[in-house]
Amino acid sequence: MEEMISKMKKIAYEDLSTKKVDRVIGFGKGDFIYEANPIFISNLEEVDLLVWDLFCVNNLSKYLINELKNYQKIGIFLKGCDSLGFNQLVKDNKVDPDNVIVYGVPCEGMIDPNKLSKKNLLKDLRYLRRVDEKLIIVTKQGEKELIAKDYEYDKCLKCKHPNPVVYSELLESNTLRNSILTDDFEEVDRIEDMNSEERYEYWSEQFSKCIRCYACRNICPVCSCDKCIFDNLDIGVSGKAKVDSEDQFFHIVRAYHVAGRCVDCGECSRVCPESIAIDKLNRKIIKDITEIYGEYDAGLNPSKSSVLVNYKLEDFDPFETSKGGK
Amino acid sequence: MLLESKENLTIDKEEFKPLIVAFCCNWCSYAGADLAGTSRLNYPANIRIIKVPCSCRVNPNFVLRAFQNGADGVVIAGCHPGDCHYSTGNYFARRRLTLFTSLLNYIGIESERLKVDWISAAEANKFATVMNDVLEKVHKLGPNRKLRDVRWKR
Amino acid sequence: MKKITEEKLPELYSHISQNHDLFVPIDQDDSVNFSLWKDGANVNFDVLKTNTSPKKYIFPQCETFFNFKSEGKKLTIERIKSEEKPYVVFGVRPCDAKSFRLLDNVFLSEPMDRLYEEKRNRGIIVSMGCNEPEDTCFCNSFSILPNSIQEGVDVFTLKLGNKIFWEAISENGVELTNKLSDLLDDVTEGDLKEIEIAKSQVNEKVKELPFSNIDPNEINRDLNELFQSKIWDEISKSCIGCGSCTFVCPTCHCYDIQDYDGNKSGERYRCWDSCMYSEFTLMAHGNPRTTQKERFRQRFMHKLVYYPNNFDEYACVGCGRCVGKCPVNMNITKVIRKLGGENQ
Amino acid sequence: MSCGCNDHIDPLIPQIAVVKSIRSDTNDVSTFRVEKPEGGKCFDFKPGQCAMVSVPPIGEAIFSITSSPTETEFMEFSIKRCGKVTEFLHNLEVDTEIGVRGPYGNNFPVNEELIGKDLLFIAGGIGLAPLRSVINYVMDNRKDYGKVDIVYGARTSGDLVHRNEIFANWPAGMNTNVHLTVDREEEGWEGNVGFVPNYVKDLKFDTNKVALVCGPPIMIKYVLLGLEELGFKKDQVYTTLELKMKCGIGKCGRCNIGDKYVCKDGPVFRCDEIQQLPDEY
Repeated sequence: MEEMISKMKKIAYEDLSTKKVDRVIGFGKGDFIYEANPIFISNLEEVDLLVWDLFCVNNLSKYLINELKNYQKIGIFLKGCDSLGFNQLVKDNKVDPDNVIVYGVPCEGMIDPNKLSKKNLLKDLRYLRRVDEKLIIVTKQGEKELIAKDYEYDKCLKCKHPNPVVYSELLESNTLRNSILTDDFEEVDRIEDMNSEERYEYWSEQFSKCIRCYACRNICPVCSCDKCIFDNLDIGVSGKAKVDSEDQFFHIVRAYHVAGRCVDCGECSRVCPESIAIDKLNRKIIKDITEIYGEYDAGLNPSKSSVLVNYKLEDFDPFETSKGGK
Repeated sequence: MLLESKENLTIDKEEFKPLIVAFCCNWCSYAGADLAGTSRLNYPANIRIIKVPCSCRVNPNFVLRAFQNGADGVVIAGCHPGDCHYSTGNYFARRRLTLFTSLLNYIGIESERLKVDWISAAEANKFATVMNDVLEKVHKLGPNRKLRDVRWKR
Repeated sequence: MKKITEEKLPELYSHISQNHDLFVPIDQDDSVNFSLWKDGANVNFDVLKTNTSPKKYIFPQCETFFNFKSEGKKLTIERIKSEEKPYVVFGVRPCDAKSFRLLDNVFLSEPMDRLYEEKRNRGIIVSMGCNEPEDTCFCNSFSILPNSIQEGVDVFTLKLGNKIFWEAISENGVELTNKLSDLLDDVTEGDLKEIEIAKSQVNEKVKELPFSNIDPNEINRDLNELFQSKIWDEISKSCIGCGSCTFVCPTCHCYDIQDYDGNKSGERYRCWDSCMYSEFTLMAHGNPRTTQKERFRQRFMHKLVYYPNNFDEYACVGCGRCVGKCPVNMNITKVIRKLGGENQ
Repeated sequence: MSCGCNDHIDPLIPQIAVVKSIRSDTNDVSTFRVEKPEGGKCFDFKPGQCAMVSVPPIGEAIFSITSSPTETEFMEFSIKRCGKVTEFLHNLEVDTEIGVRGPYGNNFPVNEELIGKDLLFIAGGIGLAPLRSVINYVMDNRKDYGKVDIVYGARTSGDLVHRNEIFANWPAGMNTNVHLTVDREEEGWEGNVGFVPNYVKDLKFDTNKVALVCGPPIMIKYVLLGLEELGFKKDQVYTTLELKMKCGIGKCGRCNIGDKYVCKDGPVFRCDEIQQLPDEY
């Protein structure tokens, strides 16, 4: 970690002072040990604020859209999952990759403070370090060794790309974590196994928790429309009423709108204040695409068009019925 | 809370007249409906046809809004793949609707309620068959309560 | 003062819910939220911060206030009859109880908001003191002690071990207490001592909290100077413009009024709105707050300057919900510090 | 009243009113005359106050009442077509029922500071709407006030509203001058050509009077500068502002400029008050 931080500071300092970039987006330390925030650096003095630890969970790539309006060249620290989002932004023409220098940071999985909190480990947390599969924490009560996997974000447990898929410079060459090669979509299967009443019941309950804060939309690197239909009162789809049908409408439309573009970074579920299983919607679509149209690769290759803006003549046709006579 | 209150559910099955919204492509299915009409084929009267320029014009919002505002079933009908007036529209629609029908099914909407089919301008019989078939299935399922906006008065 | 043991609480709940809707913090799907109590509900008083604040009972996220029908040129408006059944919110922490008072300032000042008033008068607030403040708590910065009896609460309770102490404060509180007298026991000398100790202990704990040095009174409240301050550019950068902070906040009171066209008739409802949203101030001719910086500034200026100018109190109670919920960890504590509101 | 309740204590519930006539002033401005269904004015108000007009299911919008309080039988709104609600209003038929609630906000101090003073009204485009209420009030109580000057401009002569009054009624009033201007030369226009702020400066008013200004934000800004140049002090100038409003009673939280709510503490502000407020309108 310390080594990584000094590498980060070094590269940011170098590139800012040589004017290779005029802005660096990275992580800074928050008020708590378990908190890291996005920071925006233009001055060399601020480079020292950069940190890298087990809580740098935010995907910074979406900030590029706004920051590039004010800065020419931006250096940005991206993890594996973030780099997928970056590629998707490039593919959606929201970010010009020529104006961005990506510092790739391999990631070994981020720790979820809520999971620590559930085990009462958050309070008085003084120090925390990861050694391979172990998590060593020091609290008032003393040192403790935990299994890191038990405290990682759910999204990290399913991580397929711990290493950045695109970068200008890679800050650490060796892979720190084994990626999961086959996705079993176990949580999607579990819902598919229910009957339609149960499924509807399950989702209605999930959706009815929604407070319509739009955090899932705003954090999402592929929800990048200039004006979202839910912010556009004129076209009459943005019902603000807290009724089930409007909640359902929002979530179905949101999920479908990112279909084929969702990079499965899991940020939507992480930021949801009501812990709605948003990613289970996205992952259903990903599962379908994988099964029907082949391997899902959103965010892997910015030059390849996504599933829904493409077609093949021989695509699977679930609708074809026998032709009626004339 | 989640579903419409019980009283609304106990509509007599006999009385139940399903409302089907059909999005029909201007270049084929809509003409097919026309032909079905002029050929005096029987297809149910409680189908509301909405003409769209192409099956790929059907935004998922349309389908959701139809269900919210009283539809018991939705049909999307377009040209046979390969026959699109705009060459490729229905190829895109095919992919989109494949995922969308599957997504709605995942949310818990019975797959019989959302029917996608390809009906050419000459296939008046098919048009009538599909509509009758959807109506029958929806009738069997009963009134749709899912996704329905409780504030909407049908 | 009375007391009841934890084991007897379900009996108390069912007793209260005979005549009232009873709302308590209920643990469901791993998150604790105020919800309607039903037999067998998993009541949780250990988590201090419910996901959203209990303000939803006096100021619901969405409420329809009239139905309308227009036929030809005729328009009829039918006001929605209010519910009659009184309700009890059990377990309102002192910070949240204070927030009710802050909302009162807005809604009950002339011209009075009748929708709010009606709900406010129908409810009985049973407050509960805190013994173990969390790291994200900073109620003390707004002079709210974790076990203080806030103005406007009807009953104050304190949970120590498996005992819940029960003290009626208002007339309504006394009435409720009398109805429950079979279930409540008298307190002993020892109990009172225990409460005293607990209170002084928690007051010490509060001083040790990470945010204990935050003091909004240190902010120089010159409106225009703060408004033009350069720091807004800097601290609003990371804000993604969602409404999480606003919607979990117990003191945010902005709302929108919209019509729903329900075919044969329609309804007008009001619903929570957030000043963080881009279309919040959008008019046909333009928008006075075009960037997130302006919207971000509005939210915090409102809490720390505008509201205090109008009502002599800060529009924040230090509950810390926004601290936990912000997707990018930008919250009011950081803003207060940046504005100079910190004790050394 | 026909809304099903006997009193209108709930400030968010509109009362039913009838659009009695719609007069088209220009191609995008119409004046709507509104009465109670059984006849008579919906409520009393003071010059400069606003009312919320509801057209379910489209929504609500706030408009300044353009008729004078001295008018006992009806209220009038001059409304420019620019958004959803206004579009709907413009397409209404006469005798349609709408909802009205109010009055909201403060008013021009016609019975306080303005009494006995010379008055200078400066309006641009649809900005005449709120001032017309004051002007007509002054006309109806003519002896209480001194000399009246009205400067009014619009983009073209076709965009001038309330033509009857600006061309006939007001110029005929005692000790009253109406100065009209249009932005660009046009055939058949014999009055002044030029922007309102410049015209105000050209007219070289003496400063022994109170100015009341309303118009598009950019015009207000330059008029205030122009008045300052002529020697007006900030406390001699009043203007009326508008922002997005939903509740009209200072609670919904969107029309604030600093700690002031336009719907409650405004819409009429004296210029020295505005100067205290942050620049966010």
